[in-house]
Amino acid sequence: MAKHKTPLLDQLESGPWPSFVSDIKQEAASRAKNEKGLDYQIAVDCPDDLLGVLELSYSDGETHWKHGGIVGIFGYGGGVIGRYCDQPEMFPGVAHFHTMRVAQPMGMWYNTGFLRNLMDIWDLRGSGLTNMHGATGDIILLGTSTPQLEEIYWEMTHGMDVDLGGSGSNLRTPASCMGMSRCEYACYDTQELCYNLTMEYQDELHRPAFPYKFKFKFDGCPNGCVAAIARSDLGFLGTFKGPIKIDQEVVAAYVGGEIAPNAGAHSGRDWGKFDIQSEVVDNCPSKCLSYEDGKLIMDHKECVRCMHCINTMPQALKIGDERGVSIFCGAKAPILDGPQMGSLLIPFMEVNKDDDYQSIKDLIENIWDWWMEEGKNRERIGETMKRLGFAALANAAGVEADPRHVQEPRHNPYIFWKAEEVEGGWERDIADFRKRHQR
Amino acid sequence: MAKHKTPLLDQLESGPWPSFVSDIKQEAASRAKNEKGLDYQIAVDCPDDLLGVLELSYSDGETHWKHGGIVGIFGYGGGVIGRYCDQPEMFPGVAHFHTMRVAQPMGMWYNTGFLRNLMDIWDLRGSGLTNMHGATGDIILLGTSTPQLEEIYWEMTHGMDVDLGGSGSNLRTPASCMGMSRCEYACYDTQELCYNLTMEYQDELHRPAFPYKFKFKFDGCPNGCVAAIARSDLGFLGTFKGPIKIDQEVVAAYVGGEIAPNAGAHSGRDWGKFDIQSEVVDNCPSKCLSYEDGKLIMDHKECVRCMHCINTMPQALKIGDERGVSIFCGAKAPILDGPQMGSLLIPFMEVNKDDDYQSIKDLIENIWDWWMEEGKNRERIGETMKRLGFAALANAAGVEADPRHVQEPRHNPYIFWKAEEVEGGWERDIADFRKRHQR
Amino acid sequence: MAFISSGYNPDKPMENRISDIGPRHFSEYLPPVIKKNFGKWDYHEILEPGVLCHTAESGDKVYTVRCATARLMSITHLREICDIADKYCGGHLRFTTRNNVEFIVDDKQVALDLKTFLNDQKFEGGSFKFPVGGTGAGVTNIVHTQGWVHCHTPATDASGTVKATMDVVFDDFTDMKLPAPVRISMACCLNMCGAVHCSDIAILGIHRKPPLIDHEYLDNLCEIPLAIAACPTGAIRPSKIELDGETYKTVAIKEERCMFCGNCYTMCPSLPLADTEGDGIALMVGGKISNRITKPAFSKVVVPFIPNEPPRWPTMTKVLKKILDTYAEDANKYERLGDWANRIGWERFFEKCELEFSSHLIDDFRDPAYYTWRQTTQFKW
Amino acid sequence: MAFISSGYNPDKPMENRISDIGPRHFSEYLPPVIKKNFGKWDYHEILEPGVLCHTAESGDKVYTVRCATARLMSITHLREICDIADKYCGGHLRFTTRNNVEFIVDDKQVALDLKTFLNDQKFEGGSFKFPVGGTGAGVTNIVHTQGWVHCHTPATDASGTVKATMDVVFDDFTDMKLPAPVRISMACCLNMCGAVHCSDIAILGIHRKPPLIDHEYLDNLCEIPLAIAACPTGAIRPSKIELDGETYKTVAIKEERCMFCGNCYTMCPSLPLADTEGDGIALMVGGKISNRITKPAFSKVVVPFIPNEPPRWPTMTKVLKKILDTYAEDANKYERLGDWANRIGWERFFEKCELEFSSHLIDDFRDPAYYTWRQTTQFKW
Ligand code: SRM
Ligand code: SRM
Ligand code: SRM
Ligand code: SRM
Ligand code: SF4
Ligand code: SF4
Ligand code: SF4
Ligand code: SF4
Ligand code: SF4
Ligand code: SF4
Ligand code: SF4
Ligand code: SF4
Repeated sequence: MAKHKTPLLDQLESGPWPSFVSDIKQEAASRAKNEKGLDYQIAVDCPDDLLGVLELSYSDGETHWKHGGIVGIFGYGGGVIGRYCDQPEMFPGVAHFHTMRVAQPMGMWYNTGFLRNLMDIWDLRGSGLTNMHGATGDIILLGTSTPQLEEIYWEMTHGMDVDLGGSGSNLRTPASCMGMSRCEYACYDTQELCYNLTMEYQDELHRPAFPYKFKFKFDGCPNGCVAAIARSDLGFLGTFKGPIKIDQEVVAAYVGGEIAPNAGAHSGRDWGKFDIQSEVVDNCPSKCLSYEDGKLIMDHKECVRCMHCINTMPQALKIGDERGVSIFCGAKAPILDGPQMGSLLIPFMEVNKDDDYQSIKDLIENIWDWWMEEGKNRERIGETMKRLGFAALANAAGVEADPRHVQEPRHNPYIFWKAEEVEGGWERDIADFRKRHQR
Repeated sequence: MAKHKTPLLDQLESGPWPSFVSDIKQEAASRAKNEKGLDYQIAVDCPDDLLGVLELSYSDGETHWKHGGIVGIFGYGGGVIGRYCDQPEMFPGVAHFHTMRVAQPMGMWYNTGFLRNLMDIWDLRGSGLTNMHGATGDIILLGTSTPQLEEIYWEMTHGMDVDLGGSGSNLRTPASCMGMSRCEYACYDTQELCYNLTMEYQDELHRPAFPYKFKFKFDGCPNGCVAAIARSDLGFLGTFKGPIKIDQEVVAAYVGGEIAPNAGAHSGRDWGKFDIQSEVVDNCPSKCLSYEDGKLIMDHKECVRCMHCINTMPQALKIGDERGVSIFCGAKAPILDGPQMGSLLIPFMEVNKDDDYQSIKDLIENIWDWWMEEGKNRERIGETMKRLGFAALANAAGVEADPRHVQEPRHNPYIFWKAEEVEGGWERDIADFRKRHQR
Repeated sequence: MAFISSGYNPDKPMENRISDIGPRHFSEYLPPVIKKNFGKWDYHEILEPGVLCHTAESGDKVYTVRCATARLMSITHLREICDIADKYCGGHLRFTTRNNVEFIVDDKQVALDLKTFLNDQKFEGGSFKFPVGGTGAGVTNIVHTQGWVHCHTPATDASGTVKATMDVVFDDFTDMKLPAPVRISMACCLNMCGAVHCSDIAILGIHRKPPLIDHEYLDNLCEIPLAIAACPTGAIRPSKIELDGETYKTVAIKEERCMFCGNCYTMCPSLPLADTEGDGIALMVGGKISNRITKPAFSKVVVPFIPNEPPRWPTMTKVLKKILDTYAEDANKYERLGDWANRIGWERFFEKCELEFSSHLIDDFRDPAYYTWRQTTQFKW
Repeated sequence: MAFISSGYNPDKPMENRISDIGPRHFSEYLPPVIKKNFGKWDYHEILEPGVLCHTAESGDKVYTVRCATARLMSITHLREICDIADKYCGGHLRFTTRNNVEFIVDDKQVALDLKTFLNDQKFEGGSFKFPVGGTGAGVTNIVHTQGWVHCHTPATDASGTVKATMDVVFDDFTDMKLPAPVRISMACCLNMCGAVHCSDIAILGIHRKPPLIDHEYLDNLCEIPLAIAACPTGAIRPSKIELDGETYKTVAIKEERCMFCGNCYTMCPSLPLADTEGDGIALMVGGKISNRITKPAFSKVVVPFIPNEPPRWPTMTKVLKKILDTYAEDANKYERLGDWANRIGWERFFEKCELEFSSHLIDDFRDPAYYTWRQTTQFKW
């Protein structure tokens, strides 16, 4: 028997989509049963109480979680989100109900051993509820009490060789697309770069030293499967320079209908026969394609590498050979100044594992130094950029101005010249001026 | 013999383009000769001194005009720009050298009688130099002395039945394209509307009562020959609703090469045979055209009336029959906030001479009332709009929100709801809240 | 309950402490065929909804079966996933960036059998446990946030709105009949942890009442200057108040300047915004992230407010479904939702989707607002 | 000189005063054929450069010969124009919105003869008086401003830069061989009286040194609060200064915050900016006004500074000509300069026009700057 009546939530058990209500209920039941005979370290019935407090919100339309207090583990300034219920008497099982963010393996590849170990810890010491995964990429362990934080951390680090992720004014848990592990479009090894930088910057990840949070994300190509351009203060998107490689015979197979376009992504509907002219050539944003005499002709130099033709005919077209990353700075959600996407800072940089990605690290550190110097409290780097200008960032990053930095040049002539750029400097004498110009 | 040596300016006498230096010299010579035996009311040699002071600027790279003082004619707060030379001893002829702005007839049509009368006044009482026309549209009489201002005004009003134009924080001299007088694209009578409003608002034009300047411009169609969308606080651009009228036979004549496309505007170069597909159909911004079986098909409803197809085949295509204006608000040059074009406030309004354009006048007065209430000193209405939001203007103008007001809806969810829009209003009690939510 | 120690000694927190070890290296978890062909993939095919086949340059093929999760999942559920991975996939699995699970096998028939098996698993309440789909030109899982389940600032629930939405668009998850992928995201307040600012369709919780001020406690619980600095519109100023003869340092809010962003509440628990009637949902559409054909784009607010209607938010799902269906019917192949709206014009978008346009949808936040107004005679009747 | 009274009595300014009569009604000045066919025009043709033929629905035809002026013109010159209008056009003429003169006749041969006649008239110095052209896909007259001829804030001359430019692009005035019209505008300071903010090519005078401060006179000549309020960057604050033992109220300027807009000088003559070395020209390109094919667009700064080189500004005209020629060669028919640059990408524009890109061209003024940066992987090498 359920601890709380949840008539509203119960309505979310029907319908095809996996029901989180059914799942929480199954966890509540499993804990109540306790087949393994565990000595649960937090309230056995916390899933029931979670349903209870949620049902209350469903009926009064307001959240019942309080502002997080400062809880955490020793020596770290992040990785735990403190959370308290504002009706602890009604729902004692979730009176204290903190979240732990656990560092996910890049690309979110797992074996069942790892997961089962983690589940065992969380069974004993937490709510038995998780998010797989949080929006930043962490494994989210949803709800435990303050005393369990250190215990869980200890067991994770000692037993599982895994650490907490980020929160607070820290580097946040970096995330990457699956990249080379299963994707033909990957222009660099997103997972390895993500891992390497995560390890390099463990200190920044765990100990708040920044004006505000800072996120890295790694997309292997312009398709953007981990949304780096929208969701990371520094976004790494794979790109390439050489010409797209075209196998004309396979193009012909697409045109002939032997291979489904876009790997079959549109097969749920009859879109008619594949028409390379309207589907590929006409859609090319740089208009650098033509299809003549059964050949796909590409003016490679004009291609902006949008991926469309490749996505549409993946068996015929392959990314170019000279590969690297474009680096974008400043993406963030709207608060305070309105939404921002990352702005292109580095059109192309090699991703060089052999020197331990030194040039990328130099860049990152230059950027951080600047932001830590110039950024205000709770100011994302995107906001610092807006406030001080793109050129200030580029300059700090050691990057020369490039037309690729802009979609178009400035519309206003409000240029902040510096004294040293102006012949004769700024020192002038009004008396001298008045000799030439009477009042 | 020239009064001042002007070796630099002399170099501007060569080359094909009409030389203003040669012209000023010819005026200087004509005044020196004084064939008509005039008793010049300002320095005879002021054109020489103008060349002299200009030569000085050409050699030292700085202007020699001082900040304008407040000069003008009795009862008017505009129409005269005071101007003094900062080297009056060197150039006494232009020591005082004020500009008068004279109201041009709409469309800048003249007969020689009018011009000759004006020239006679200006010969006697001014520098003999003009601008035909100023960037706002006035006839500019360039340079006279303070005592002559009232005399010139008297002679203009009494002898020529013409008034001064605007300057200062006034309505500025409205201007229109030639419109119906010689253009087949005119969707309304720009000149008549411009004239009517100019007359209606003479008081606003001559007596400063606004926060800053305010400009009207009237384009007969979206081609924008008087630049209303870029250069007027309230811009009236002709538009139409009905379908574009197509004469398929004449289309065929264009396709057949019998008529030069775009009225022959490209005839200086061999662009090859007219290709209706690539030149018209493919260029249509709304992609609502196709050319099939020798017929130009238009999905009228989707047309955005960009004028391209009409401009290209003016003998075959004619503007639709239900005609009126779109009204744009807020254009201005960059100072202070950066450049602005007019933003669409009224997608369509009839231009009705029969009721003396009453609906247009109501709109204008609503807008002015709002701006005079809300605008700060020296704040153009475009800046007031930016500061208070487009909806505030639309509301004051009595205009309902319309998707045509935006290029796209807002990117940020920062909506300023009002208390009365929110169920239960804003009055709430913290004690009440705390009953449901403990601290 | 008896406290079970992990070995951690609270008196000597540094003793034997392990820290800064980061995540596990992903290579430990790659299935052998993935490891072998790492970085050497040649092309992929979507065999049927939810089933991908990747072919390596070596000729090896690997089959992926993708299925949904509710993201909020119990360890019981996760263990069941592990059981499946052990049975079918040699103990390997992965999660996608949109909270789906991927089971990887190297035989096509096994993949298809697995799909059937997954689609057969149901929760007691009747919903699918592991519905297969989420590939190609369809709707995939919703990136979302905590909502009433675990956060202090939400204006709506996350898990519930997601469940309600996915139930309604379920056939677009299991089939690939849209013109292009449609990415739905959900965030329960303007902090936008779901990063809904670049989504085809975004469900966003919004407040509409200015913060309550808990004067008596404010100065104890908050740094007043931080709360003031937090307000993007400068609506907050320091103030004092008398209550029962005592003077409290507090803040005052110019309510007509408030746009309910909640940033002050983030800094100060004595400024709560939540309100049954005030809170609800805004819908945004037309954002995207990929650089394919067109550039990444922001989502735009097209419905400023829909009341919270738990547990199923019927008005919201109805509007959302109407938008999705209209897009599906009207857009060109490969055309993302926002590109479609841009092509037909937003005036047409509102007309076709039968949405009301109101002044709330016209940007009025700072200078960039101007760039969303219309500075051309080009528009449609 | 003896003062000649108009009749005005300075002691009784209101006596017999006429005011608020506005302009003359245009209909007084329309040539008869124009009046007859007013609002009933059917179509037009450009017979040759500078010669238009408009056909009315009635079948009437009217021929227009368009010729340039320097805009700054003497009454001697204007009287000559009147003589021509009397001789050829029954005393009618008009000016265009870009300072050309149009002579209207109703016979084609007369129009062609008139063109020949106009092209034959020269100033003593050798330049054309009335060169015919300015129609169709070419360069027409330059909208411009006062410059050193008559204004207090210019950073360059207007008439001189215009003359120098038009001499260099003269064949594009007399011929129609460009892909589309190219509108060049000129303004001598950031007030932009030439409204150069929406021109295919804009010549703009700019200052680069912060205002001098004439401390001793400032408080007498200016309203200090107005000067302070005028500064868009908030660089100015009130201040005091001791000079020879006397204290003056004045202002102080944070020079590194100044972007040389001159708005403070507009409010206060004691803050002059002009400087031989500091002043010069910025070139902007890619704006447009018409709604044809694409929307109206702002001009963009592509050359941040070129020194003043009177009398002929050779560097400026060389750069401008290079841009124009590159456009002419590379653009599609009907494609305006900015549309061409947008299509090929601004990175290509700089490359093809052999212009240097520098950080000065990256917008850094307020929030909208962000929208000009690049938020996509789409760019060209
Ligand atoms: C598994 C995953 C990456 C990961 O590391 O987890 C992934 C996998 C693939 N993506 Fe993706 N994408 C994944 C999230 C994304 C995202 C991120 C997001 O939605 O938050 C995007 C950006 C979405 C956007 O633009 O708003 C994304 C935009 C694309 C695109 C561009 C689609 C477009 O039309 O704009 C492609 C190209 C394509 O579909 O042909 C693509 C192509 C692919 C390919 C074909 C790559 C490959 O060769 O294997 C993969 C299978 C596609 C499929 O499902 O049909 N992937 N892909 C993610 C699956 C999420 C899910 O469970 O549904
Ligand atoms: C006479 C004048 C109007 C007036 O009231 O004075 C005028 C007259 C005509 N314009 Fe214009 N335009 C005139 C200034 C403009 C302006 C304003 C400006 O440049 O400041 C514009 C906007 C320019 C811009 O977009 O930046 C303008 C943009 C157009 C267009 C659109 C061209 C385009 O490709 O975008 C057309 C359509 C066309 O050319 O076919 C047009 C078409 C015309 C037509 C064909 C209208 C007609 O049917 O008679 C006239 C002859 C065109 C020609 O010269 O080839 N007119 N026209 C102006 C002549 C100025 C001059 O002396 O050169
Ligand atoms: C857990 C998570 C949502 C989820 O359900 O997945 C989350 C949850 C919270 N976010 Fe977030 N954010 C999460 C990803 C994001 C993202 C998405 C991303 O990283 O890709 C964003 C938008 C992108 C960005 O960074 O701008 C995001 C933008 C915010 C903001 C706004 C920051 C801004 O600069 O605009 C806040 C407010 C703050 O920092 O005070 C915030 C604050 C919060 C807090 C800590 C609010 C609070 O003070 O209690 C939430 C805690 C909820 C809880 O009870 O656990 N969260 N937050 C995500 C982290 C999981 C993980 O580590 O994997
Ligand atoms: C004469 C004229 C330039 C020309 O050579 O044609 C002109 C000349 C001056 N303008 Fe202008 N403006 C002239 C058209 C414009 C235009 C173009 C237009 O109207 O289409 C603009 C840009 C459009 C706009 O209104 O934004 C323009 C934007 C300015 C500004 C900036 C206003 C702003 O809000 O950004 C100023 C500064 C000011 O008002 O203090 C200004 C100020 C001035 C002053 C009065 C500067 C001053 O205080 O002395 C100039 C007097 C020059 C002189 O010595 O006579 N002038 N001014 C134009 C008026 C002639 C006429 O009446 O026909
Ligand atoms: S971002 Fe590119 S490389 Fe990474 S998974 Fe997506 S398509 Fe593959
Ligand atoms: S990648 Fe994009 S831009 Fe390049 S050729 Fe293909 S479709 Fe065109
Ligand atoms: S704006 Fe239109 S109506 Fe007016 S002259 Fe130009 S083309 Fe003709
Ligand atoms: S006017 Fe413009 S939008 Fe309309 S059909 Fe013609 S080209 Fe297309
Ligand atoms: S979006 Fe807002 S309410 Fe939702 S989890 Fe993030 S901070 Fe909490
Ligand atoms: S909710 Fe936002 S706008 Fe309102 S007072 Fe708080 S910080 Fe300011
Ligand atoms: S642009 Fe500046 S300098 Fe030139 S006339 Fe206008 S106000 Fe004077
Ligand atoms: S020139 Fe402009 S930016 Fe510089 S101090 Fe004056 S007003 Fe301010």
